[in-house]
Amino acid sequence: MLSPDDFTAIRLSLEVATTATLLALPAGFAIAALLAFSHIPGKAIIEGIVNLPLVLPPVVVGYLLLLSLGRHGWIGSLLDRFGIQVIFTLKGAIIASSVVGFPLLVRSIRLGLESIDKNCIFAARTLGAGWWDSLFTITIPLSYRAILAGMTLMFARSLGEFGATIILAGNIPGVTQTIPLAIYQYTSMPGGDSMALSLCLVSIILSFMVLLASEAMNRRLIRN
Amino acid sequence: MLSPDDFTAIRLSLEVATTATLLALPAGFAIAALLAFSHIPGKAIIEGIVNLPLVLPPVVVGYLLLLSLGRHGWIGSLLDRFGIQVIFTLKGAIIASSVVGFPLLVRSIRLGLESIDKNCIFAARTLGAGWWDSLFTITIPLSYRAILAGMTLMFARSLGEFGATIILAGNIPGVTQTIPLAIYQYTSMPGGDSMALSLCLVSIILSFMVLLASEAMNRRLIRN
Amino acid sequence: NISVAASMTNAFKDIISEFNRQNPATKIQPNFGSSGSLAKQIAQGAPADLFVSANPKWMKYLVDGAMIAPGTDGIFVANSLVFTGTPGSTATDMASLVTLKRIAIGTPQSVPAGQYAKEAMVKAGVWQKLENENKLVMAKDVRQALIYADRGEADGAFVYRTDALLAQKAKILFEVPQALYSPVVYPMAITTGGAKKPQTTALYNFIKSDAGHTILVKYGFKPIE
Amino acid sequence: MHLSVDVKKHFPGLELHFDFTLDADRCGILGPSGSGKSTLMNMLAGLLTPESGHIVLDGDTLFDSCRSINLPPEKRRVGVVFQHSHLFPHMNVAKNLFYGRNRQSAGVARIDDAQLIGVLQLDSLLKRQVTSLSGGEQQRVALGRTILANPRLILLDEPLSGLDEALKYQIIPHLRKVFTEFTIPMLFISHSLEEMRLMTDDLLLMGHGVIDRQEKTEELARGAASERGFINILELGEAQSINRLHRRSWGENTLYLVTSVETAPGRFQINARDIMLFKQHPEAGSARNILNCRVTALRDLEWFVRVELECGGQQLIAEVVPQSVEELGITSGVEIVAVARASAFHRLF
Amino acid sequence: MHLSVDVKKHFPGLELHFDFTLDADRCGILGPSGSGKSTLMNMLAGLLTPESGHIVLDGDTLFDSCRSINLPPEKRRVGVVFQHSHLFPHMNVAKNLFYGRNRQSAGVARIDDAQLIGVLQLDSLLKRQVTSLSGGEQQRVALGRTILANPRLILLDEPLSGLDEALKYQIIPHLRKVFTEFTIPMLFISHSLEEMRLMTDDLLLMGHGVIDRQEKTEELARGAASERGFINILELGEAQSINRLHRRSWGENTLYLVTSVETAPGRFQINARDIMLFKQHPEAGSARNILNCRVTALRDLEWFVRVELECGGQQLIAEVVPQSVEELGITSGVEIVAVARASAFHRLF
Ligand SMILES: Nc1ncnc2c1ncn2[C@@H]1O[C@H](COP(=O)(O)OP(=O)(O)OP(=O)(O)O)[C@@H](O)[C@H]1O
Ligand SMILES: Nc1ncnc2c1ncn2[C@@H]1O[C@H](COP(=O)(O)OP(=O)(O)OP(=O)(O)O)[C@@H](O)[C@H]1O
Ligand SMILES: [Mg+2]
Ligand SMILES: [Mg+2]
Repeated sequence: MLSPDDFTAIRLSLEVATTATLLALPAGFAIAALLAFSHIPGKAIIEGIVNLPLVLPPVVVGYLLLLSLGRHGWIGSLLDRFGIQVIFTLKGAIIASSVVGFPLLVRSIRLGLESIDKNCIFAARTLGAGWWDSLFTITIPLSYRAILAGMTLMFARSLGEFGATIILAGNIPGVTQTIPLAIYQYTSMPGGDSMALSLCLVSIILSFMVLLASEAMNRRLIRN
Repeated sequence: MLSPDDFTAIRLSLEVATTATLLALPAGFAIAALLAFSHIPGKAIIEGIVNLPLVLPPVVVGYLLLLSLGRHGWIGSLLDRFGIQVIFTLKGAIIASSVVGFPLLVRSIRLGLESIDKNCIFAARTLGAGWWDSLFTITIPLSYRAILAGMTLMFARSLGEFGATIILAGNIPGVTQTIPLAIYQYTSMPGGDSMALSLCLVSIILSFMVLLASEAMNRRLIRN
Repeated sequence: NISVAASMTNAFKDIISEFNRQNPATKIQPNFGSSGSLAKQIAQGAPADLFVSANPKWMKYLVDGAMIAPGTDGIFVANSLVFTGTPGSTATDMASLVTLKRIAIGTPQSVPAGQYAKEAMVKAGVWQKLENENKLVMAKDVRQALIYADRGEADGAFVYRTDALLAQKAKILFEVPQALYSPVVYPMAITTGGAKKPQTTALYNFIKSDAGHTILVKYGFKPIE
Repeated sequence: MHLSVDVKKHFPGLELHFDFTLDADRCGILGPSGSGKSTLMNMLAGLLTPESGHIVLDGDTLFDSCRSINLPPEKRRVGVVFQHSHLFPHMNVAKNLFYGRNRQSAGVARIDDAQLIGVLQLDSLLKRQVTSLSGGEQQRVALGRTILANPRLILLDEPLSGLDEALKYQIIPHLRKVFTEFTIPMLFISHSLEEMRLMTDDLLLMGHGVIDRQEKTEELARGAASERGFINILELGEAQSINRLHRRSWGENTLYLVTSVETAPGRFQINARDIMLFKQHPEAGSARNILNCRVTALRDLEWFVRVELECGGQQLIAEVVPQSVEELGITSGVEIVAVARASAFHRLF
Repeated sequence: MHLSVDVKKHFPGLELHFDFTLDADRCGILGPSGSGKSTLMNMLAGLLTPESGHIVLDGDTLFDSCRSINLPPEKRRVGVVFQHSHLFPHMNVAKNLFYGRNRQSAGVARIDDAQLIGVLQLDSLLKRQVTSLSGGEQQRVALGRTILANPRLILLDEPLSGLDEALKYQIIPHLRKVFTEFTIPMLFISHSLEEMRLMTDDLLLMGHGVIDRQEKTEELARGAASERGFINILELGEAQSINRLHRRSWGENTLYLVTSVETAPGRFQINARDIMLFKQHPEAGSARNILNCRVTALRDLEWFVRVELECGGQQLIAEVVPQSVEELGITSGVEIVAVARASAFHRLF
């Protein structure tokens, strides 16, 4: 039912979604913490910028990324000097997914952080745990549920990401063609609908598995 | 800078985003509450279904909606009997946005509900508040931050929703052409970039305004 | 790397595998997308060597941007416009379109097929009436217009002959007379980057060869010398 | 209040089985930390469902696993003041206070808001956010909130443990008054026997996961004789102020007590060990009460001897060390002088 | 410990300005509910930043608004036991206990884990999740967690208010031992003067938002009109069994006490109202302890007169009603006989 190209697409999708989620996590957590705990002015502006990829159609996000990461873009020309190419590579797909899923990740983590009992963090500090120490031993474990939720959301979003990816990474079978791009291609082929459908099913199954895994992790963390 | 058609698109976008957010809210809250509080089996399945629109590329979601809501679809033919037409109308755009933004709304609210101190709800119950009463006077006010966050997310997502909308509602200027559709149209003709950019700016400004409004509401609710 | 308009996906898959059979050393990565986004990618420095557009406008955009190796751009296939819809429809020619309720076309501003359709309808004198009555549904591409016609959401759609063959239920109701619209042509060109590689030229020539034409004809295109 | 309970609940490492019937309006629960007091309260309030058994309050079945009855908390009208206050963080003090009251049917409000707010000294806090209140302030709001909800039974889980001594003794009489005047029955958890004696008449004594036994609070206090001495309870007449003391009649006898606010007749207690015995009238001592008695019985309690006395027709018990019995030659029938300080008497109610 | 504090903080409706220096290792803070005790603790621990002023502990500046110094909590080595335990819900009891200890540099651990765990009776709870602990259990874990972090100053915010009486008196001596043996200075908040007397030597008396004054705990206890009478605390020698009584030395004096299990020397309490005064030695009485004393001072507390005595080099306080003072002609310098029952003494630890 699935062609070898499809299996490649599945592998690529998983690679992109996983890498994008893991890459975005530290920055996502940092920005969520900044938004949740700090009292700096201009928080709304940071939040607005973080939310941009959500507000703009993915195609536009892809186009804006193309403008800045393309060979003539300001970041792109910089990367070019180090021999790093983003356009038409899996890196581009990962970046596209990271950017588009980022607001979801930040929102989730932020909500989690805001609901932590600050007294627990205070207690840890008075027990000699520095800021970073209490971050890793108290704050993160206490918000793991929200972090997991954010990661699941982002992973799922990455699995379905199409608009920005096709612009930034192109639709190159075997190289950057993830599941959504393959589905797109099937739907523009005679009789491709059934194959598109089976790829949809794969997507659904993958996201279910991620969901179940995150629930299981949830439960294990509660037990320990 | 903005043509009359653009203004119509802005109005339509606001209409779609607002209606979609408000329409999805009750169901979103109900499902979030179900997922957060109940211990029914098959919760993972419900969650998986709710997450589907996130996992699948929006175009696929649009196509699936078209299949079920179209004139020959099983819901569509039912609606047809009551003279309700969804395809190619603003209703279609609203439904597309609702479905695509729904998982974001549910996730946010669920996280908020899960972080409520249940003892407060217990206290309310012993003070004579029934289930519904405590829902409206304790649970919802205590999770308003998460509800607001979810609504903001969904509103933003609706502003940027393209793939499902264009399939379900079509791209009919003045009728279903929302901002992302107009942007798409501009970007797919040579030289339309500057006009696309100004519509992007409008989108960004709108989402900032929603963000600031939700922050202001947040603060007012904290004060009261 | 070659960037190919999505409507030629199948034809080019065949062309590439055939070309690879003859030149096993050459590795070709096709990038399928809409002509506009492909053109923009190339304008931003995407490493595409060959560009196949469904629309002369985007080719011109790149030529103006000096991204195309001089002299390599040219029309290589043609297509034709048909009106497709559910069998048994009342539409039999351009004039009868006014009896329909909904007609799907590609957005004229962005989709070439839509532009040709508009041209034809204007010439046939039905455009103004149809637009005033809001009977036209602008799809984001030909493929979507076809889906509407196929699913019966629209009474019919203007699509290319090559696309109409993909439909499951919808049938070609009538061919749009060629006199009503400018020729539907697909330009192809080697980019400035691709000009440095001999393989690009090899592929370019292969497509224009008889072997290439055979494949294109198989998918409904009409090769042009 | 008539309460009949037989419930089972299993926690990892602890099997709870509470089985008792209670016929008392002011009852306490006394038990070691972790014995299940809070758990029992939660089951009574409907916040925790027992695995099996029944709970019947005043003829109403609140829970019955056999008949599948499990009234939701809001239908039970069982108020709870928690160990931690659990105020509603999004409401100010006034809204917290009136949350429950506003949910009562109109006619039944029996407690005057203003009076209760005064008693709990919350007047100046009404507009405050509860999150900025100090621990004690929070607990007082929680107390008020529950009472104003007008429940037919109030469960109090160490409600006074966050209050300072002064405030505690100021609030207790008012609490007593609220609970008795408006006849709200209550179940009171505390670790302090003193609070228990002030707030309750009956006690449930809890071991780990079980009710060991049920006892009158005063009897328990008396039964603790081995440790603290037997408690005599005396019915005294109205007080007359004399020389910065209160003079009260006790049968034919006259006692001098330390002055207190109340002058009405009442029940007073005196510990048997606060009574000293002398062979003759001790001249020029600080003790105000010197009673001529006759020894009616002796009971040896190993480290103490309980000497039962009869003075002017009244019964009195003193406890002295065995050495004294020897030295004073105390035997049944002997005439002896009992001496008690004015400050040794404590009013019960 | 030398602590110098001068901090200001403004809350809506309350202006806090704490200005004091403290030279004491066992100090208490006493003040009405809402006066700012917890707020002061938070400022000392670095959890709340004062608006201006300074905090200097043993020569180290913890906070100084002028010099822009504000040490973070983890650098202050100031431990806190909160009013509510604030345990880490995602760790079991053992992990909570060792959280702070594991963050100390290796050599400095001065407290034996096992011993402390035993003292706090936590052995059987080590593997438990803290969320399933009862209120008292939680507070004991919090106590242990802070002590094991080996701070140079521990702040205790009503740490005993959730414990039952028995456990409290069992823990206090061990706490005292930990605090004195390992010389951890501490600041102790409590509403109970009794706990204060057992745990502290000095007191900061707090009014609303200010430190009113500083006083020795014993002095305050002596001066405070108490409902229950002043509690004398006596250091007694080892017990010898004589005639079913225990004989113990008190300085030069000898006291007879009711027999108890323990015979080691220790601290005992006797209520001032349990001491009777006589002009002459009362012949043939049941009281076992008859001490010849000299009156050193008198203090009139309206309903009682507090009589300060000196007997054989030791200080003792008795409380009698004013009438007795008159009748017995008690004035400063007069020789008098103090009488106490053998059962009036209670061991503290
Ligand atoms: N959800 C639970 N899971 C496991 N054990 C529990 C749970 N809830 C309570 N326990 C255990 O049940 C016992 C009784 O707890 P409970 O809170 O009723 O004690 P308590 O008598 O109120 O104690 P305290 O006087 O300290 O408040 C404790 O040992 C506690 O650890
Ligand atoms: N964040 C805050 N905003 C406003 N007022 C506050 C805030 N924190 C504390 N207060 C007020 O400051 C006063 C002192 O509070 P604090 O908690 O220090 O009292 P406390 O002496 O510890 O009382 P208790 O003995 O009841 O615990 C209280 O009146 C309290 O309401
Ligand atoms: Mg309890
Ligand atoms: Mg406090």
